[in-house]
Amino acid sequence: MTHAPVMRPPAQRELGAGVYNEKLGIWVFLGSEVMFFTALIGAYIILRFATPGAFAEPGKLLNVPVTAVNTFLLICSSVTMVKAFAAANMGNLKQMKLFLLATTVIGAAFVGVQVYEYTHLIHAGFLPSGIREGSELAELALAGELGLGRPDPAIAGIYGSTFYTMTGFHGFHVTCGVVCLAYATTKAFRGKYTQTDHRGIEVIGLYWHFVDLVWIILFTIVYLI
Amino acid sequence: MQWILPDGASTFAGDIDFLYYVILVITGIAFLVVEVGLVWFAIKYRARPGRRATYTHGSLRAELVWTAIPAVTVVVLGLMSGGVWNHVKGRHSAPAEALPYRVLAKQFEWHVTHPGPDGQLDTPDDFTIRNQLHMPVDRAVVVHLTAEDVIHSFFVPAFRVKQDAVPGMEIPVWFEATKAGRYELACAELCGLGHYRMGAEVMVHAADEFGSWTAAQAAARTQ
Amino acid sequence: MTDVQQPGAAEEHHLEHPNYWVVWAALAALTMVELGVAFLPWSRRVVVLLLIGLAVWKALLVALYFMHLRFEKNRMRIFALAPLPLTVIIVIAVLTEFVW
Amino acid sequence: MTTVAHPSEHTTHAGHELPFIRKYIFSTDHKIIGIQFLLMSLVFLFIGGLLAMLIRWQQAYPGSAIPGAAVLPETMAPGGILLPEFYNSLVTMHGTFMVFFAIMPLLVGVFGNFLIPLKIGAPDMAFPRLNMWSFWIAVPAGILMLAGFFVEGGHAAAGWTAYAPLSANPEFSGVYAGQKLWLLSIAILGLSSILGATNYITTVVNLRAPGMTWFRLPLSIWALFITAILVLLAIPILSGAAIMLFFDQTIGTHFFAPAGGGQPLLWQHLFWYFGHPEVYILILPAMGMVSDIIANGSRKPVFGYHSMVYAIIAIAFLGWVVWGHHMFQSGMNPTLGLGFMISTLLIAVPSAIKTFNWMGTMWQGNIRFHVPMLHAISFVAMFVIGGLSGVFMASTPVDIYIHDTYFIVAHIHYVLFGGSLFALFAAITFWYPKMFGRMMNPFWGKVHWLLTFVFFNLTFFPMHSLGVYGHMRRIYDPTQYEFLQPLMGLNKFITVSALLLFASQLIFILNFIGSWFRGAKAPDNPWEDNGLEWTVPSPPPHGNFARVPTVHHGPYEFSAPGVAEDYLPQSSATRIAVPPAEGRRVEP
Ligand code: HEA
Ligand code: HEA
Ligand code: CUA
Ligand SMILES: [Cu+2]
Repeated sequence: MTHAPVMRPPAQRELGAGVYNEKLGIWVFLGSEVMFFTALIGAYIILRFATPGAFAEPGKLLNVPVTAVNTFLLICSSVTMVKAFAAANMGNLKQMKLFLLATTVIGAAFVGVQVYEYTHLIHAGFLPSGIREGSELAELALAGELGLGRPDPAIAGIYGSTFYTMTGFHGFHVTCGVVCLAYATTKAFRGKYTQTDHRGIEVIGLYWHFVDLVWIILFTIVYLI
Repeated sequence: MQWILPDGASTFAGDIDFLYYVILVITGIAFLVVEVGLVWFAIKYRARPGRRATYTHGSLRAELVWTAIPAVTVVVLGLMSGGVWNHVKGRHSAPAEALPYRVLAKQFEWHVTHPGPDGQLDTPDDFTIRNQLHMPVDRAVVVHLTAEDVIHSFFVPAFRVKQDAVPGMEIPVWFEATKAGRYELACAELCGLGHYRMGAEVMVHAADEFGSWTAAQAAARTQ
Repeated sequence: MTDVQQPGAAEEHHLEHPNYWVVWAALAALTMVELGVAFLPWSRRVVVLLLIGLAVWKALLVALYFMHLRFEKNRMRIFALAPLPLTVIIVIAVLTEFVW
Repeated sequence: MTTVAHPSEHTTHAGHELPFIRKYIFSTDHKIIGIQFLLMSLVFLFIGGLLAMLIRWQQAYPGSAIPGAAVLPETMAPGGILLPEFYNSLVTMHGTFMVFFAIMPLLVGVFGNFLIPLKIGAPDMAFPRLNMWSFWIAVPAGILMLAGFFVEGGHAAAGWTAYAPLSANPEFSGVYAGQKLWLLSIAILGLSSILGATNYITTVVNLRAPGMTWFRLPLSIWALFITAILVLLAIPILSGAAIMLFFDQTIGTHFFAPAGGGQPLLWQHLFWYFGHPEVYILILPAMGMVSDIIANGSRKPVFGYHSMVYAIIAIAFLGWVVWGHHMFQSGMNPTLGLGFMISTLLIAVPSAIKTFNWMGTMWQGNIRFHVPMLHAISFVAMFVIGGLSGVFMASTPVDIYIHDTYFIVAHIHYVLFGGSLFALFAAITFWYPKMFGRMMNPFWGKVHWLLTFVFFNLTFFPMHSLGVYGHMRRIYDPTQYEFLQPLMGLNKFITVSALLLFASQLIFILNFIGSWFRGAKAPDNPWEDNGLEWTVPSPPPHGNFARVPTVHHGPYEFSAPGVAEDYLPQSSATRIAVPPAEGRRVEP
């Protein structure tokens, strides 16, 4: 330590929010995330009302079973995340590490399944710009199999646009989360978290649960409705 | 400096201009109060040696006054404006007997489909003219506005009419000219590099003259 | 070490933890229910309303238990809920263009 | 301690000589970051001003060669004559630079950073490293935005509002990479702003010094805090919309293109849902800082401190439900327009409270006309003009006529230049001594103020007249229309005034740079102000306060009875003899 001015609080500093900075910070940041997804999901809701018939009936185009499994994966990763935090809280650092690792792996699996889903859809002819002409899906669409209100597959452009943008940005968030989790996991294995200080885990956890929450909404409005 | 609006030539121009002048007076008063007050205070309360400012944190009564007066003013203003707005732009404000036109805006010209002698659109006697809109005086017309590529805006200053033309939408806009003559139609929404020259003209004819003009046009086009 | 008090986890580690596995099971079960409901041959409107209700229920579970909103102080709950009215305002307002 | 957020960590390291690059380039010190934002945004302010001069020349002398512009490439101005497509880029980029890269970073980036920790008695931001990132994310955004001028097809040319489909489809605009760079840059800048806002909010909530209760916060901090909330919640909407538009351009989505089922009006709704809160982001910090400076100049407590706070909150809150007033003529549901008209008009009420309370602060004061005060009074005078012209546009029927005319341009500049920029001149001159440890030259400061005030009004007041005649905005050549011909004299007058206005700014630039090296050494408290920042040396050391200050007073206890001086620092333990006679009391 040096001769530099050192903070010497004459009195206990009051923390306005009653929580430590990082936790308050992540909650504040999540506020901005809510608004970001509002732009994307709001646009989808509005476009869906504005262009009836441009969206396929549930299960006709998108693969609901696979996505349901994926939803389940995300729910699992959420519970392992919160268990990691609880373990840290109780001082069970070994359990904490394992749960963190599990969360990272399951999170990565979610991204993997989504990549698989995307490749399949794109292969079948479902693109961000709509249904590719002459593709397998285009024929189904023209035959009225997809439940598109209008036979012209070009109109499904708005369907592809919203689908890929919303789920894509969600996937991007999950990916960011996985990267952060991997970082936290290595930190945990290097013994950087203790029972008294494991702020990083709580902060990443809040972000992770938020991403899960967004998916719960996306799953319903994109795949089931 | 010019605060007087140029002459209007449509039935509702007067209503809009009246509102404008009402606001001009209201804001003019507010403007004077604030600016005169600022200058006056600046001079009167300039720092002088030995003086000390009055120590006060405010006056609830004074604040209530200057909250209430603007509040009442704007509510009244809102009500007055609402009536005119509904009359001019309300969803179903176009008079039923208005003469229909279709205007297609595209980079960078106006295609005006006139209803022809029968006064109806989508009949064989319709005809389309580029950058000219011919209409009768003292008769309401309703223009169904669309755009082909980007957003344009249908602006006839003398009629106090402005309405964006949006691709994918058809927007009705009505007006009734009160004086025959030639008026300028301008594009008021940035629509690309030719936006500045996307002008056209509106010719308002006397009723009988308009009838013969329409008949002649229709005849010329059917041959 | 001289330092500004940073209440970290220290104040929180005696926090009661709910049984997270129960929440997890509920979430999984609700997802199953959603899958069932989505393909019921009922009126679309009813199905959609049910689905939205279920999604909100699940979202609430995550927010209340996993994100600990149930156990936070009120001011933190306000922080968390503050943006929600804004999300509704824009969607409702723009929808009037098409529904009205 | 382990985390970045830990304040004392910095303080303790301060004595060690940090390498130059850590101290001045990749600094985590909020004061340095503030100064970095200051330099960056002043450069953009200058560029924005330069573009405005080209715009003005074209408006007065359409189609004639601009002296010196022959250096511009053929694709912009062959022989010094602007091309129409380049004119559209100029207008777009003038608005973009001014709004996103000059005024917003100046208010939020500079003064948010510089003032918040100092004024609340904190050693630094809650997350200093995040703060550094927020600056270094803004820099590439600025570079991308500048790069747009040099790509094929020219820079974005759809207005700063980037209305789709013009902005969505290169076939319609002839702009290829430019628009994409614009969108990318805006999205990146958005990330920077969001990180900054997260930091500010956390800092204000959690790091206030003991005794600094909410109602002892200076109004500048209140305003910056509320602004941070607006930034936090509004910017992501723009980012989302910009990303969708970017996808429309690149991967063929159809959000805003009607041909594929998209909705052009959706862009406008999203843009203005961000855009109107944005204009309050551009005015609230200005209002806050002006409140501080007017109280200081008048040597009086701010009149009605509490209602000033509530007015800030009310403006911010109402700002979320008025966005449709930009879309009255867009084809939006007219009934919705009525609602937007009422909410818009209501904003006049909290604005009136603020205006009259500023006047109330001056009333019975003992006014010192230092340079910041002159600018602050001009702010009130000019903002009111801009606000009152807003009332014309808020009235939907009148807006039919004046929408997209120079009346709007006059409004923009009265609120943004007359408002925000005058407040910034006030704030920069007021806090310059604290930032750089030197005083700016007061004589040249006054000359600059006078010339700016005069030429500003000569430039922008006549624009109301243009609007009243129906002169459209964003048109390359007004002589195309007969009804605009008689206005060319006025246009020329405006241009001459604008050139002189620009020239007057050179005085400020010289004063700013000159004082940095040659200015008189600044004392700790040159303006005899109460804020905590004036209790520490100019410039303050890393870590700001030698000991955490304890706050005993509200921020505006000027001329309090029983106090010898006519000011009373917030951390002073001196008691005020008699509580104020009238009205509510600020916690003494
Ligand atoms: C700092 C920025 C700022 C601020 C503070 C404001 C403040 C206001 N603005 Fe402005 N506005 C812009 C920046 C700003 N605006 C910009 C950049 C645009 C153009 C965007 C574009 O298209 O490019 C715009 C456009 C714009 C429009 C759209 C016009 C159009 O395109 O047709 C409208 C319409 O209602 C409007 C209204 C208002 C109102 C009512 C206020 C109010 O907040 C003003 C309130 C203040 C007062 C009223 C004065 C003080 C009060 C009194 C002295 C009391 C007495 C008053 C009464 C009794 C009325 N603004
Ligand atoms: C804060 C915002 C701001 C500022 C300060 C200005 C400043 C100016 N503006 Fe700007 N303007 C806008 C925001 C602003 N503008 C916006 C948002 C639009 C709409 C764009 C659109 O339609 O899309 C617009 C549009 C606009 C138009 C309409 C163009 C059209 O529609 O065709 C015109 C025309 O005259 C114009 C002129 C000017 C002039 C002459 C200045 C002069 O005041 C400029 C004077 C010069 C300076 C202010 C620079 C001084 C530099 C410094 C002080 C730097 C100091 C540096 C150091 C110390 C290192 N502007
Ligand atoms: Cu068409 Cu501007
Ligand atoms: Cu606005």
